[in-house]
Amino acid sequence: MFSVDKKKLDDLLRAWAKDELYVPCKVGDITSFEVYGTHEIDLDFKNSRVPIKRIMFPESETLYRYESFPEGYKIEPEELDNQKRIIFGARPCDCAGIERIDKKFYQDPADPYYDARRKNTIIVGLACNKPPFFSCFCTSVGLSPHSTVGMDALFTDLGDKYLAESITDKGKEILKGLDEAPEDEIRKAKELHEKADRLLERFEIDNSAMDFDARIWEKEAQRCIGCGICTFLCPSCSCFTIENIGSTRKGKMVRIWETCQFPAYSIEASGHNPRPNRKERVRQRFFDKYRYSFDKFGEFDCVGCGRCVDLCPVNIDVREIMVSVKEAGR
Amino acid sequence: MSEWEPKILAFLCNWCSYAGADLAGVSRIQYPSNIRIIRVMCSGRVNPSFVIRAFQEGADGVLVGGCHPGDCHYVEGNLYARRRLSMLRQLLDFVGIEKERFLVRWVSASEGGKFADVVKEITEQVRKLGPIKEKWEA
Amino acid sequence: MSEEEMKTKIRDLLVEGKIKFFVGYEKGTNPFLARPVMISDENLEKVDDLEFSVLCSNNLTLYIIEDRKKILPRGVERDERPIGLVVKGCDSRAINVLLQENMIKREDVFLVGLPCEGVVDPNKARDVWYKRSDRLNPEDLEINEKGMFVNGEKIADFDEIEADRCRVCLHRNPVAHDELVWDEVEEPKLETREKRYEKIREYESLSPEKKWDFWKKELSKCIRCYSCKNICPLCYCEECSLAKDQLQAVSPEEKSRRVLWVGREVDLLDNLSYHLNRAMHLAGRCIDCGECERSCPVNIPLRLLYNEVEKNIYETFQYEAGINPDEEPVLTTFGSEEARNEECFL
Amino acid sequence: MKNPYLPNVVRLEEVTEEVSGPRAIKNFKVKKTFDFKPGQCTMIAVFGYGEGMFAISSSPLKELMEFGVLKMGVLTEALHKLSVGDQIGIRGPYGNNFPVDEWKGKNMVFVGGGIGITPLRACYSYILDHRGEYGGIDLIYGARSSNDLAYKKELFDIEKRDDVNIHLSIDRPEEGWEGFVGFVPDNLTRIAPKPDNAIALTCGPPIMIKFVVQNLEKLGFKPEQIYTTMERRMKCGIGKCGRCNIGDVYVCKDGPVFSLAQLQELPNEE
Repeated sequence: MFSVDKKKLDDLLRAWAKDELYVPCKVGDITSFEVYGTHEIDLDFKNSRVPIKRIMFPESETLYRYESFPEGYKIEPEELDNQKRIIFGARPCDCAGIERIDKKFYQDPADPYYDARRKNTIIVGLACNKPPFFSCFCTSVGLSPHSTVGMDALFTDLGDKYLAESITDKGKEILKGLDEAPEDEIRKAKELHEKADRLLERFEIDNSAMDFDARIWEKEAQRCIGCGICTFLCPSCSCFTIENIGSTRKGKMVRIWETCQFPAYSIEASGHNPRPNRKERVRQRFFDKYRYSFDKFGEFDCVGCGRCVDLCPVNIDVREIMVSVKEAGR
Repeated sequence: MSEWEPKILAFLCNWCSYAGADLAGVSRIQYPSNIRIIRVMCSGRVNPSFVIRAFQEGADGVLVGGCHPGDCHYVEGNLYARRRLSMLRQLLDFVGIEKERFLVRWVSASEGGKFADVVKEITEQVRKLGPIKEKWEA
Repeated sequence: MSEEEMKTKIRDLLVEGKIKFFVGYEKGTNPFLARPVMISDENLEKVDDLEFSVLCSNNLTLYIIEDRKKILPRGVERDERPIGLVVKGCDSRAINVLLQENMIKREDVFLVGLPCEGVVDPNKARDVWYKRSDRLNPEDLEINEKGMFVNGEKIADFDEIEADRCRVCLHRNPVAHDELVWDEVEEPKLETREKRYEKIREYESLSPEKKWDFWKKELSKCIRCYSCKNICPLCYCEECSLAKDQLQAVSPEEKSRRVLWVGREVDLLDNLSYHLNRAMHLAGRCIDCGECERSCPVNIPLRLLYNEVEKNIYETFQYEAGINPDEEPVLTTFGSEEARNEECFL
Repeated sequence: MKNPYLPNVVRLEEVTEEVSGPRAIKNFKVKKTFDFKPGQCTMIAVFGYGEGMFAISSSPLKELMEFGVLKMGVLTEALHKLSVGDQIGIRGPYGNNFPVDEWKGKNMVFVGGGIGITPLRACYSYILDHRGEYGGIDLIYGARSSNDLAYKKELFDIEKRDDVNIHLSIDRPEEGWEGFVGFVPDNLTRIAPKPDNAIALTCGPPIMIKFVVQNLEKLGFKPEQIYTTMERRMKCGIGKCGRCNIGDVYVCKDGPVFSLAQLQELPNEE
């Protein structure tokens, strides 16, 4: 446990900025993680609009390039991105999202592109003393405003100081040289954490009550416009498509973010689509978040960050639906 | 500008401006070689996404050649094109792709000389503006 | 006709089966937005809590297209009864554009007109709320045409949270309706049109470098989630040539003739190409319902692009989208004098 | 760390047109670049067009790999335009495989429709290479017309064998066709293979599988005896891109071969 005076934070960040350091910055009227020094840092932010998954799993990246030569095609894999990075100020829910994505991308056979970025990135989290959004519900999915899942180190804002806690040895390594935190600061941090927990109202998610053929999916999906914001901005969503860009002579295979809310996501060459309408697609998102990942990994694929609740243009609210699913189940 | 040569992409309508370009060639009229010509059946065939894609791929200027109003082989193709491409030109200008980079000119099959002037006109205008690659990579 | 009479009329239509379902607004869990609700004979009780207020931001005409695109299981007949929906001034112009383009017939819809004096932009209201940043529960928040109140105390007046499009709106009363929820409001004054294009002329006067810097910064934020396309009632193509998020089941030959003019990578130039193409696809059609800009998760000022095209079309052809359903769409016709006009650009 | 997305560039050794016309089927042969088990699939990349998942339709023992492709979309049309000597990319093998070892000694009933023959062919050619270790073989295969029957030459050769009975069928009567006329599920009921110590393996359009499974159960086949391969849109082939799930199971990784018993536990997305 270490203590960092807020006045000395800049020197610490400048030391870390030898590698590529991402900090939360105000860009227009939304917060986004940018390289330290390019934008004005803003540490009493709520949460970034696009989660930190974008740093390790970018919106589009090239997998390999091909070119045809007289003697035949040559395949040239894209060089792996081994740039050392530090992310400072990530919220606990986004870091938990990274841990969810780790589980999917490191499942055998592991994904080399994601692995190169992931193992060269140190994630330093910033606990929420007050839940940022009124739609936050991390305590209802087994996380908390100060959970350290997916993090290498956790900072807690004590007012004039930060309490820094290292979680992994990567965390220990970058916090080397900071002075030890006195007992009272550690106790104060613990109190702040408990206070933050109490501020969040918990509701119970009972995924055994989720019925695949229930009418609720049809009713809730009627409003859905299939825009996919709920999945693009979800810290733990990692679906993608692989597209060929270029001609037969020269081009590349590119991986691009995609969402299960698009019809083209599951349409087959014959034109048959196992998820033809909004109902099946909205249901797929709920089951993937709260049932399938729970059966496979024993934890929800949802981290309760509240983005999908806040930003859905037609207010499809996962909390409201999961509560009424539980009541319907009884 | 050092040795940079503007690259102009031209969509020439098959019945008038393409024939005009032919005539300019046949009668040995000199005109700048920066132009690359794509023959389309009518200026009305030019979809705004062709023009946007041309600029994206690095064309420094785009020229659309069509028949004089009233001479269109398909009677009204150039009239639709004019309305559509006028709006496109102002939209491109709005995002920073200067108006001088995108020209529409009516060149009939017998105006070889006019075709050469049009190519000179757009090449000089674009030369003053500099390569578009600089804008994209800036 | 008062709200109560309107609700009984809607209930009668549903009970008598004259309309397939009714799309209105209801209070949801997001206190800054009245969300769309489909009412059919199964959930008739919802007619009572239909909401007609400043929180009704969504453009409900989108759901006519959504219903049209629904894929029915084998052997199920499509229910051809009309759809009832609430339309504000801007939404009703979308109906006219759909009529002009023969996408719907007038008898396919039963329109409940909602004369409107401006709606709340949920993003703005939320930012005002979060500036207070203490854990208020949504119940004691009240938003009406005077502003935003918490337990009676005003925390923002109306034009701080009003949607930008409403400040420069020209058509407060629905241009197409079968009924009106309350009587018509007074239309905005004529010079509002100049106010409408004020901001755009500002941007037009910038130098090309400044213009490009602005759009470069804005368009690099785009993550290509296509919510601007999916929320737009006029973007109804079976298969969008710009987005490839929905594919038509057609023959292999047709599929292989699809040429992709807009790259699918999420980088500056492909984003620029996507947004410029969409602005051109909305030329002379966009009715400025503002839903694209509202739903954009990274706050790109999309309306600037579409209003620029709208301004140019109005100044060149004196044409306004969605006002007269019998008029030819502007880019699909030409004036007789244009055949003799030698000008290269209009 | 091995890069699972990189294809091996292989040359098309042989291209034979099995079915001509609008629903053409071509059989492509390439050098075997990885070993696989019957029922596994490979992701084929046609440079300039994209990638698609195709069942390997030959026995693993042959030194050339084969896959049958029905012209259905952009990628398959591009594949059909290629000729011998052109190059494609293939990566794999993906998915599970037919549990051929468990099926030793069983009577095999293959029920295929149209392009559904390709995964079956991988299985029955493997079994024909180990003919002694298996019981009776019934091959029921049908298509819209005689022209649409794929691998006709091979099937007529197999018909000459006495240890395999083949029952071909076409949907509508044609002159010069003496076989059964009608849909495959009806042909199956007509032949009525016995369920004891038997395994049924069916592939084809979803509507056909639905009725074949019903008729098999009527004939007394239990769900553990009925196997099929599932069709889904696939992009990565390694359980990452998330789109080919039925319930919490990925068809590209945990499938495509499923027993009816397994399928009945999964949610029924048609």
